[in-house]
Amino acid sequence: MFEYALSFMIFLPILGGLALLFAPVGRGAARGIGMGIALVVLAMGVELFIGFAATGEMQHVEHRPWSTALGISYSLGVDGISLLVLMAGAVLFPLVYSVFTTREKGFYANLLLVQGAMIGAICATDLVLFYIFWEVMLLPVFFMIGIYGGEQRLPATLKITIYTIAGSLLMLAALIYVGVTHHDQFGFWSFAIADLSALELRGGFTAIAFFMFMVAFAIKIPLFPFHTWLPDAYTEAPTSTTFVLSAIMAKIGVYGVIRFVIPVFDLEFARWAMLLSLAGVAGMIYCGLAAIAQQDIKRLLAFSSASHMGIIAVGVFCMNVQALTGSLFQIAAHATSTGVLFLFVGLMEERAQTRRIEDFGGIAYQAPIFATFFAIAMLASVGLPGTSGFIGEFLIILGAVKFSMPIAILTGTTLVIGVCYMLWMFQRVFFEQAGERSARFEDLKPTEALAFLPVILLIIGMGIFPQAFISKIEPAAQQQVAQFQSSGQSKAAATAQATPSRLNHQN
Amino acid sequence: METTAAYISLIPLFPLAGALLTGLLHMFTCRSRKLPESLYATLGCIGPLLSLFFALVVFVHLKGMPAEERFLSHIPFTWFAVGDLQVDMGFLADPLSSLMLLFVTFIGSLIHIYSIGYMAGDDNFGKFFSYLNLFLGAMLILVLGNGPVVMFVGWEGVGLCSYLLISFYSKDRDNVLAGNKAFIVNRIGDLGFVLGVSLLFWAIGAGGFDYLSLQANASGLAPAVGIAVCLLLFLGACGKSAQIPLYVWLPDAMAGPTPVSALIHAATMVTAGVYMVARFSFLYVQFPIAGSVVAWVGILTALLAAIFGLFQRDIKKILAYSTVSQLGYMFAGVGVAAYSAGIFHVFTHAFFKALLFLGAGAVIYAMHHQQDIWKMGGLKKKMPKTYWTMLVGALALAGCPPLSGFFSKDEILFSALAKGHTGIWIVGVVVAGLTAYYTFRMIFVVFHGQPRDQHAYDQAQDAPAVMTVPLIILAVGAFFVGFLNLPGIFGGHLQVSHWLAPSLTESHPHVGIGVELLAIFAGVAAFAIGIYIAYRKFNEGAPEPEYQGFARFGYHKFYVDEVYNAVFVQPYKAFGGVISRIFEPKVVDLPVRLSARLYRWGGNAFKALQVGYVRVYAIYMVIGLSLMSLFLSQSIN
Amino acid sequence: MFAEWLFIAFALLAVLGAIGLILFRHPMNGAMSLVVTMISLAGLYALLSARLIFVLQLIVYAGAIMSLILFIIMFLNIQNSDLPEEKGRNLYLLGGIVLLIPVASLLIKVVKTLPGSEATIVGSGFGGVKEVGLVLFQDWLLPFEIVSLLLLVSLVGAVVLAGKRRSGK
Amino acid sequence: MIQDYLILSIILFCLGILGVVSRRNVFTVFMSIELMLNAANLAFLAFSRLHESMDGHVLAMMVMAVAAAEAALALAVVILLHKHKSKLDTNVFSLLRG
Amino acid sequence: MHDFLTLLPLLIVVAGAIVLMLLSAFDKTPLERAAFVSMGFFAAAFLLQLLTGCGPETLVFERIFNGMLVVNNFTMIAALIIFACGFFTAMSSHSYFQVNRVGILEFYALIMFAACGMILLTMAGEMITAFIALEIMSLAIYVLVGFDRNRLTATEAILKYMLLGAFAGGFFAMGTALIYGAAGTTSFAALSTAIAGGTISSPLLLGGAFLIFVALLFKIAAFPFHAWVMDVYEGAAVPVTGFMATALKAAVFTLFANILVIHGELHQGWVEFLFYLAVFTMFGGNLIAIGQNNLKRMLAASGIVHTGYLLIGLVAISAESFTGAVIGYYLAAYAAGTLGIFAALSYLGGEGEKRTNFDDFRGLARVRPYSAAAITIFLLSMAGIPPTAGFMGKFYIITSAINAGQIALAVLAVVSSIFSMWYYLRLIIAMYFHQAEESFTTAGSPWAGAGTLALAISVFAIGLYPIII
Repeated sequence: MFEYALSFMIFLPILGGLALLFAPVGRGAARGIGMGIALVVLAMGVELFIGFAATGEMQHVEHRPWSTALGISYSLGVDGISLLVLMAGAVLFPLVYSVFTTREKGFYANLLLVQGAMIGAICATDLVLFYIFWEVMLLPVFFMIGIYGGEQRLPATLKITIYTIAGSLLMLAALIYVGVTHHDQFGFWSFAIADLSALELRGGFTAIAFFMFMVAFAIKIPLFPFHTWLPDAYTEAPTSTTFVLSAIMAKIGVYGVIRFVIPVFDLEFARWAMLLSLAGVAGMIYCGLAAIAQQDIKRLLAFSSASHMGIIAVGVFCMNVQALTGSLFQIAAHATSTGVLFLFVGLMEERAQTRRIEDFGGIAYQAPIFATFFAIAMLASVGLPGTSGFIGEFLIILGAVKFSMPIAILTGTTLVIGVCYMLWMFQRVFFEQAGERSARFEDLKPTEALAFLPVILLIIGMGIFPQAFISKIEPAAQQQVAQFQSSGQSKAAATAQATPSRLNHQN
Repeated sequence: METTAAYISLIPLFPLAGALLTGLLHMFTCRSRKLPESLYATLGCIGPLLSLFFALVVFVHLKGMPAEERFLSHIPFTWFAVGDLQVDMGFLADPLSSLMLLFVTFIGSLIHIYSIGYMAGDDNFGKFFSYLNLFLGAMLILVLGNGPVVMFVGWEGVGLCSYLLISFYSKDRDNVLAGNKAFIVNRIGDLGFVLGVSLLFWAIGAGGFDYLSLQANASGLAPAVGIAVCLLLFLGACGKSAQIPLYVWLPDAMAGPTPVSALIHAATMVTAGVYMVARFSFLYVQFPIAGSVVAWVGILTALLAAIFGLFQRDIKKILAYSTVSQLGYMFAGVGVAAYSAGIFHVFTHAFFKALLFLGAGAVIYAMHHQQDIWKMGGLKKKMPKTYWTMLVGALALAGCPPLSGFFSKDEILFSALAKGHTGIWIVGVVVAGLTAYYTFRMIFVVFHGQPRDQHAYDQAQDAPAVMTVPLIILAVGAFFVGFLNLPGIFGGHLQVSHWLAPSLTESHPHVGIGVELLAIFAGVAAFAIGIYIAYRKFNEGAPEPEYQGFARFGYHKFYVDEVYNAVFVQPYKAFGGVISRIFEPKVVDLPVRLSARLYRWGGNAFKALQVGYVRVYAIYMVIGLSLMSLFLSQSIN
Repeated sequence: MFAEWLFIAFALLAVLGAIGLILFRHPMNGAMSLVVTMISLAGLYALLSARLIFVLQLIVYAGAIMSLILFIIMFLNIQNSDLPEEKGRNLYLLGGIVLLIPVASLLIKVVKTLPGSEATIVGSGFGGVKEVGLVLFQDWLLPFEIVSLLLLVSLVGAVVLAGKRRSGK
Repeated sequence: MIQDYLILSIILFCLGILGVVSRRNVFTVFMSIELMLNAANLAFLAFSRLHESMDGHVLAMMVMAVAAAEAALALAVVILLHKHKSKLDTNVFSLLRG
Repeated sequence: MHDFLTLLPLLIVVAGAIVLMLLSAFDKTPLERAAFVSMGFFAAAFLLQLLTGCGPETLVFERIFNGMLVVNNFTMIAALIIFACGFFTAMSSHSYFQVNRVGILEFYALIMFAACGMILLTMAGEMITAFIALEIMSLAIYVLVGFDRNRLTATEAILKYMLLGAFAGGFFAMGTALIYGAAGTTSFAALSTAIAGGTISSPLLLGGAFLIFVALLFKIAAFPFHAWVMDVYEGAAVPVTGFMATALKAAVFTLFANILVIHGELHQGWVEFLFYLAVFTMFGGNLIAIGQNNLKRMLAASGIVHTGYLLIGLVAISAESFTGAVIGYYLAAYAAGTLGIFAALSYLGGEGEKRTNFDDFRGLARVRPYSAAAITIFLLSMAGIPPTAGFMGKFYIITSAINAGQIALAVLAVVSSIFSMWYYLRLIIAMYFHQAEESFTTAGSPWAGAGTLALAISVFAIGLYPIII
């Protein structure tokens, strides 16, 4: 792995996308280019993963000072916490290009842009840099939904954009506050997460800043009750965009909490963990219940995705090694299962020209291969042992038990709730008598089957040999938790004799 | 030694490989052309037979070892390890699991063979065998797993397969609904299981999370936590083994093909709960309260199911309720810490219940998928093999000495009595009578008397050999396996119990011969009374009775399904609808929409202020000016 | 003593003229009353012993600017019909006064804080052409320079806006 | 003594403002602005009398120059307006609004 | 000598103005050439300004101008911005006047005059100089607003702007008078020493500063002195609008800052005042902008919002260690974005500015993808989305605010920029998410397009290389 690998992975797609935007090429060529770039990134991702040393340190670090006056720097790095998220962002993209062949040039360009931006957000270790990528990755989504979306796309677009940008701008204020506080305490400007984690935030505004961060991430994840943009956006967006949103972008929200909020706001985080985990659980149950009432498969999956994100968030808020590792693992697992499910729905829409559940039926007989793949992905998403979904959920529930029994019990109900709507949907769509729309439902073509096969195998492989992944992320999780607990105690002690000067210094 | 240990992890692999093979074959070919059934049959049956063979090897090997260190464990790889949590994908063969292993593989193989005949001509022949193999593999993982988490893999796997097989005829909505019900109810139990396991880990799991280490650390368990763990685990068992309040799925599960009912919903899967409790005997003995909860739930389930069984008209439903009832017995057994008795009943029950189901299957097969006993009758002459084998099974089930059912049931009731659970014993005896009654009601109505449907009767005949041979084998088993655990009073010395002893922590009470005799006598008496009544009522082709009063209530299964539906299912769906249609837009999203509307409103207001008259603009300026002057004039002394 | 009387007289005239400017309907009358104000202001400047400005006030303001205005008014020969009929004028006046009370009070409050020193006798040269000229060309060179720029701009502007534009554009 | 001058200038200033806000006749409004500038001049002179420095005089001259320049331009604008609509009512010109 | 060099850019612009004026006197030169001439002068001034470089030391022209001109880093930044604005305005008006033939030669002369006034304003070290410079600038811009005599809206715009501007000028004069009364002097340096020495009547100073600020707040269209800005922007020709939206604001804000930093005491006295002013300006501007359908009016209103942000910058400056970097950077970023949009409008607007509403630009992206992309970039920059200059500017403003302990103000700024997303996105949505209803064919020279491109690039350049800070 060469030195500027991460920058390369970030800017190859971005530059490729820009080039596509301006180059006069046909859609076929555009798709080819996108595919090629995605494959290159995939290869690099895999190589990075294989070469990744199972320690807690940052790897492939790059550091360039950028705005010296404010200590903003262009610094990248990967550690166990970001590894799997990065994998999700790097590995899954070729699917999109191989499955959806009938898009315009601009669409592929936007896909490339969003991939680069997301990888950037994942790899950034400087808060401002992260923020920049974080904002940038919304724009392609905005255009993809708005230009290529469904009938009701305009309100959906406006909603997701305003909603998300509102959150991120609040975060902007908060992160500047953090940086300024760092300048006050240590006398030099820096937004590097390593420096900021040494902060001792106090005073009235700290809690507000904490919640500004949390709201930004909660909207992206989305956490209850900030999820209301999600159903419309996921439903109206073109399937590949939905895939990007649910499989990767939402995960970056969780990742942001782990990477930035916990180290900086450890005291506040510890103080509010219970409330936050309640929000996560509430979202899980709420969206799970809402899913059962959906008539539209995509919408149902949207709610189920939100529901699972609630679980992942709970794993973070429990803040012990098992739960955290579980969440990190589940991030990848959920990316594979739910992402693939969305792609499958896209295929069904292309074939049957409908998304309404009652229009389908009996597909299992028309398309056994498709049905099998779908079933595997679905079982993974309901967390069946032997699939990728189980490990994460089990670890999260295990950790939740340590954190608080009521939370754990509520978290556990996902085992039941998830199964309910999924089986209900599976029955209507794949079993029973074939509807007239699905009467001659075409099975996966060999190319499609080959495109999906790796992911299906990945789902099973992650379920049977999870240690290959966990061994890489676990040290970082250990370290994170250890830091959190130690610094939490020390700062708690320090708060005990907080000097009044600092208190009134805050405002 | 080492090689034998390695065999253990091979055993589940054979069926799984078979499942994969047949599944892929079917998946890729079913659209284009139909492969010969013989191919699927061979592929499907090799796996179980191989595992049966290796199971025997392992068993023999264990037998050759001294009783204390009779366990073989093999750990292919570490499954996942996070912090203190270390979960190996490891397999353990000790007396308990080896016994389960034996009869699971044995009966599994038989039923595979039987299915060749039963499923002949079905479009999804290959799919069926793939599922059946998958199930067997999962069941073996469940049995062989060396720790709770690995067990959970099999635990959920068998649940999945039971879902797939119950909704096998998935063109018919009701079958699929039955499958969903089974899966969901099982999931409720699994929730308990997972929570229990997690709790167990935080309590004593840090020093290794397999049975042996847990057993070693079990003493360090606080009572509250321990009881919670036991009850949560038992919730899981309730789901899997159809105990109150989660038994409702099992009768519906009869929607699946009959071999499935025989294998999964009678012989093996449903007994997993009992096996699990026995596995955790080292916990349950520590906390007798939890044990007695288990026992009482079990015996009450037995009673309830027996009552329901009295009034069923569907031959498979009758058997299903009897299964639930027998499971209740088993839990009563393990509940009163008579683990070997419970397991032994599992063992015998596997034989005679499988036998009964397969026989019923033969009958249904002969009657062209007619399952209503009130449409049958007098089949004794038409299908003697089926009749005699089923008679053996029925006798065993009813607990007729000296058949297998008698000994195992007697062992349980005796232990209950001996360990002072008199109430449980009394209920048990009553249930024994009921069992005898409804079992022979079925036998008499189906096989004796006059045919009620002449047309079907004329075409009825014994099934082909591929189906009858397994029946006969099972019948022999059902007759004789009881002697494996012959109590001392009959001159035996409880081989099975002694065999199981190393892996169970239980104490055998030493009570007077009188108690033992009393137990035996009561059992026999109950059996006799039950059969006598059944004989009087149904022997000579009684007409279908009209159920009134309590009978009607029982005929409708106390309306439990209806109640569950009204209390859980409907509210759940309604709630979902309310949330997504009303709550989401009107409440959660309200602030967002409201703020947007306010913003627009304010915009229009300010738009209206731009009147376009320059003088008005000047006035705005002056207003601002004067307000600011007010603001400033405070700051001047 | 005499100075006080003069001041009061001029002040009254100035205020009356200003009020007239605001109240007269026809701009012509308003302009005339503004001239009155200007002239009385010139008198006040004289009282403040600002000779040069006194002259300039008379020549530039009362002379040039006001006559220019009057000229334009006549040039457009405005009939009463062209004048806006300002119905709610008194209302606006009232409102304006109300609005202006705080402003005026603030400013008056401000100047009240000055030491109420009596006007001292200043040197004879004070405010003379020569003296002011010296100050102007020594200290205030730059403003003087750029004022020329300002006048240039206004010239060009006047041409652009009102001048006769060549055809073809 | 000086304060009286200043208060007078403030009164004139406010009267000028009053004229601007209360009249619609372009000429009147414009002359009210001139009045405001005059008030400023008076203040300049009064202060320079107070400080006994002649800077105030210069400043007043500058203000006069500015006033002259503005006057020229303003009158040009007035002519322009009169060309478009032969009215001097500021309220007539309210196409741009909302 | 160096003094002369530092003044040279100003002199160049003056010379250019006079040359153009003379050119327009004899009516020989075609309009296009005049445009190039003024572009040339502006470019020369800009480059020279860059070459003379921004030394940190402040340069006071004691000897020649009695300290009434002050040149320092900040004024040089402002000068650079103003020159650039003039350059690009001339560039885009080149195309603009080819499409709608109302151009006159004096136009360019007046632009340069206005630029002179602005430069003087930034450098002014004394009140009355500032007043005169302000008037030079204002008069020139009045004329630029109304130079198209045949359009009634233009005339109306000049009427409104001129009456209110003169009105504000009256306040400035009175304020100067009071300040003169307070200290006996009007030069900033002397005032600073006077405040430091305490030999000053603070109430008079306060009153004077108040009236002067009122005038300045009017010029930068701060709430509640903002009402004129929408009408004037709409009435004026597009290039003029762009010019007054950017250069004027830059100049006046520079003066504002210079006055505020005369002494820390002075600044402290006005912090609270400016706080409320900033808040009202931001939200008032947002509320006005949301209701607009006309693009120019919307941009005017959003300009009000940006005034609010700049006021935050004024709140946050510290008189002791003042570099003006933050305000300068924000002004540059804002100027790039706004000028860009107006440049694009000046060639997309079409004959007689027939396309000025949001709906007129429906489907632009389908027909003219590059123009749409450029406009999108500018809008995003104004909205403060990274990695554009607007984001960095907002970042620095908020940082300075929080650094000055004004956390509440920072949060409010963020909230207001959330509001402002709405109307920026509205145009993007119109351009991208609808089908094209017309072909957006534009006549005229490509210069405006070139300017747009250059500005689009500079938006990113400024954003990615925050050299000024």
